[in-house]
Amino acid sequence: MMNDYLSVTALTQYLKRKFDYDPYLGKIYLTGEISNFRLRPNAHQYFSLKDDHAKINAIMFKSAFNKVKFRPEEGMKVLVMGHISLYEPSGSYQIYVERMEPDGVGQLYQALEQLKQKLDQEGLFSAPKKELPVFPKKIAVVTSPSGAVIRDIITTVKRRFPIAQIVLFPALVQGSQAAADIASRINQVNELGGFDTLIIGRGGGSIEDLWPFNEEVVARAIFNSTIPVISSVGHETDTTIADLVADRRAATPTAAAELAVPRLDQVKATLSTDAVRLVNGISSILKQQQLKLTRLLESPVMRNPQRIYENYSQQIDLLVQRLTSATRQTIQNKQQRLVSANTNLKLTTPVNQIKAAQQRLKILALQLQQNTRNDLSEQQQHLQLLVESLDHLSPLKIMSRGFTVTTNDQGKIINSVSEVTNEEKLTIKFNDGQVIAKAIEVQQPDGGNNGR
Amino acid sequence: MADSELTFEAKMQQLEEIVRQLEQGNTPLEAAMDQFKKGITLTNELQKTLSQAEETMTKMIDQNGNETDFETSNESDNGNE
Amino acid sequence: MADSELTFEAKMQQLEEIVRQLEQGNTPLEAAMDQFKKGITLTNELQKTLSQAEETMTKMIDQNGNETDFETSNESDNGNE
Amino acid sequence: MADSELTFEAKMQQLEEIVRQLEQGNTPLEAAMDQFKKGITLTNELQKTLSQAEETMTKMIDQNGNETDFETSNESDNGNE
Amino acid sequence: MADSELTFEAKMQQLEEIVRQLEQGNTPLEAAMDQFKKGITLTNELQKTLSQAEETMTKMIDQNGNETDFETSNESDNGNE
Amino acid sequence: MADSELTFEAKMQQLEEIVRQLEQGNTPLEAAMDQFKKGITLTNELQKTLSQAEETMTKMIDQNGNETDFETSNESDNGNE
Amino acid sequence: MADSELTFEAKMQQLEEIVRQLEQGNTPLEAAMDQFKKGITLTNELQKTLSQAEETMTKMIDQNGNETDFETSNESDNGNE
Repeated sequence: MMNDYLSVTALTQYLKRKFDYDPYLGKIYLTGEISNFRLRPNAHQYFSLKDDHAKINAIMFKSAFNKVKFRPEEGMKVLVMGHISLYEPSGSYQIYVERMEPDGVGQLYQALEQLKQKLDQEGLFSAPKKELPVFPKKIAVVTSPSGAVIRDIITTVKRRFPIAQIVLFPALVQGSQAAADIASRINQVNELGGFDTLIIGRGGGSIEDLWPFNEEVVARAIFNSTIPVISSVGHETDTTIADLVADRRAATPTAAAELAVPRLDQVKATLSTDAVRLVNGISSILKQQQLKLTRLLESPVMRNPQRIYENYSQQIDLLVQRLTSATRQTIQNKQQRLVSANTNLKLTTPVNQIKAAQQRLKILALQLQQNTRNDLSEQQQHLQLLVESLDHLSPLKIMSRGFTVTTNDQGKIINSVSEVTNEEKLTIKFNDGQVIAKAIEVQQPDGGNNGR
Repeated sequence: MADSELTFEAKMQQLEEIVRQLEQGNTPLEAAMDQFKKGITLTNELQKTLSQAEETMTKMIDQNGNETDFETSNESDNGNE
Repeated sequence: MADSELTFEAKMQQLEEIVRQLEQGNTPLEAAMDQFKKGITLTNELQKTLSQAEETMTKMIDQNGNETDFETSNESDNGNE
Repeated sequence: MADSELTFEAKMQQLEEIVRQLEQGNTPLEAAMDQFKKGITLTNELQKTLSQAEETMTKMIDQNGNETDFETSNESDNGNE
Repeated sequence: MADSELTFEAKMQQLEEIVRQLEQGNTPLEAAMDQFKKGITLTNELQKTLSQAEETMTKMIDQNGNETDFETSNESDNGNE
Repeated sequence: MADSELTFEAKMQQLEEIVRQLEQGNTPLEAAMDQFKKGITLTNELQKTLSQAEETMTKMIDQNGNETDFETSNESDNGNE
Repeated sequence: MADSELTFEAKMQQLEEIVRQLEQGNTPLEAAMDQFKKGITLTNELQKTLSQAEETMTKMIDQNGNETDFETSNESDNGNE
């Protein structure tokens, strides 16, 4: 049941959507009479529009109202453009006014709009703007010689950049001949030449007062100027065609002068600053490079370049140690081998061989002696035996038993009596000597006698 | 001496360009020195130009090209208004 | 003498390269010695260039300073006129 | 004298090769002694090269040091020289 | 004198061959005597060669050592030798 | 004198032969005496050879010993001789 | 004198023959006397030969002995001679 009831908010949101999405209510052109208007400075404006039979609430936001070129008044008939929407908190619909013009001057505006469109199409507005010279020597000013404009410009330029020459080209800035005069002065400035900047301007006034600056002839003069043009027409809210064609637009004459010239003290200060910046820049580069150089010099290898060769030195020491120890080892190995060989050599000394040979020789020598001695003694024995035998057989042995041996003078042994003659001299040998005897008688057993 | 034929503004621009480049700090040393020298020279020239310039009086040129001093007449004009 | 025609940066890079190589430590001794010598020579040249640059800079700043001072005293002169 | 034309590293390698061979221990005595002598000779040459390198280096650093100081305290250094 | 032209190792081998033959014990006396003599001679020659080698080495190391140690403690080292 | 060209061993064999023959005992006296003389002569020669060998050996071993010891205790060895 | 050319053994045989004949006893006295004489002569000669042989041997042995002993106790032996 409850679902059948809408909330007020939901309904209001629904209605607001209806307004917002309606194709006709998005952009409405409306004519009516201002009522309930009370100017709220620098704020949104709330009022109503009405005719004989109806009335609608209107709101104009600050940004849109700032563009309005006239002062709206109670009862004034106006032409507005805007859209319809619903303000939810109050549940009221209203027109949100985006543009508002007074009805009645409508034709003038229409002509202006047409000219704007034409010039725009020709490219007068969008053509590249000329750069203002920063340091102008001569500035032409086209304005009324009696207005505040020229005074403000002179004051400002003198204050800021007194070395710039201001040349005033007096012109009518109001009335039916003003446009032609302004255009001809602009042309004159260009013909004379030698100017760096051109300022055109007039003080504030009604839209009709500013009208000459909306004229085509002025627009073309500005556009054809070879000198950069600063336009300062009316108040900030008044935008004329001259403003659109000019290279720069200034809200006030003072602003125009400020655009036209720099401040000399600032230029001088800039130059001084530039000099300082130059010095700082180069100093910084020098410092940077000095730092880089110092850093390189402080690198370990540059600070302690001996590191380049110290490792080598150590390496060499080590190699020498190894060289020495390897060589020493080699010699020691050889020495060991030699000692071993020498020891073995001494063990094999022929001394033993000599001793053995000596022993053997000694035995042989003994045997030689023994054998020889045996030989000799054997022979000796043999000889002795023979000698003894011979001794036994010795005739002398017989004589020792009393036998004698008788020999004659001739020494012939007398074996028989017959060999003896009487008186014969005989030698009788005894065992222990001999006797010389004379045979006295020879007796033979058979009585024989050896007498001769 | 071609430089002295340049306008104040051109020189000013050169100077600013030089300052800008030097401040970026990546200019080779010799080039930086050259730029520094040039920058200082420009600074001197510009300073000199400014100091030699004199204050001027406002003039007025009418439709016929006649030139008159404006300010004196200006004040009297003001007085007249 | 071809070296002295090299820019400061080129010499700096040579020096950096030398230091880098020497620090890697695998340069043969004789080459390392040559590089070290070259490094020292480069260092001296670079240092000299820097010193001269600094000197030049100081000199120009002095001149500029004088001329700058001239401006300030100049105006007071104008004031007197 | 061909040896003295060899680089430091080449000599170093020769020395290492000699040591390596001797350490294998099967070198005949006379060859070992010859190698030992050659090794010692190489060592002396290498040491000499190193000493010269050191001397050169020290001299260059001194010069450099003097030249560096020259900038900061120019006159006192001149007095010392 | 041909022997002295033999290398240390050749002599060593001769010596070892002599020892080997003598150890077999069937060498005639005079031959054994001769070989023993030769063995002794070889031993002496080898010993002399070794001593000379050692001496040479010591001398060279001393020279080298002196040059190396010269930097650190030259005199005390000489004193010890 | 042809005998002295004989080797020690050959002489030894001769001597042994002589002893052997003499032992058989049937050698005529004069021959035995001759052999005895020859045996004695051989004995002497052999003895002399041995003595010389011994002497030589002793001397050689001493020398060798001395030379070997020379390194370690040279002077004391000389004193003992 | 032809007899002295005979060997010891030949003489010994002669002597034995003489003894044998004399022992037979049938030798006429005169012959026996002669043979006996001859036997005596032979005996003397043989004895002499033997004595000389002994003497020679002794002498040679002495010499040999001396020479043998010479090695061991040279000086004392020399002193005895």
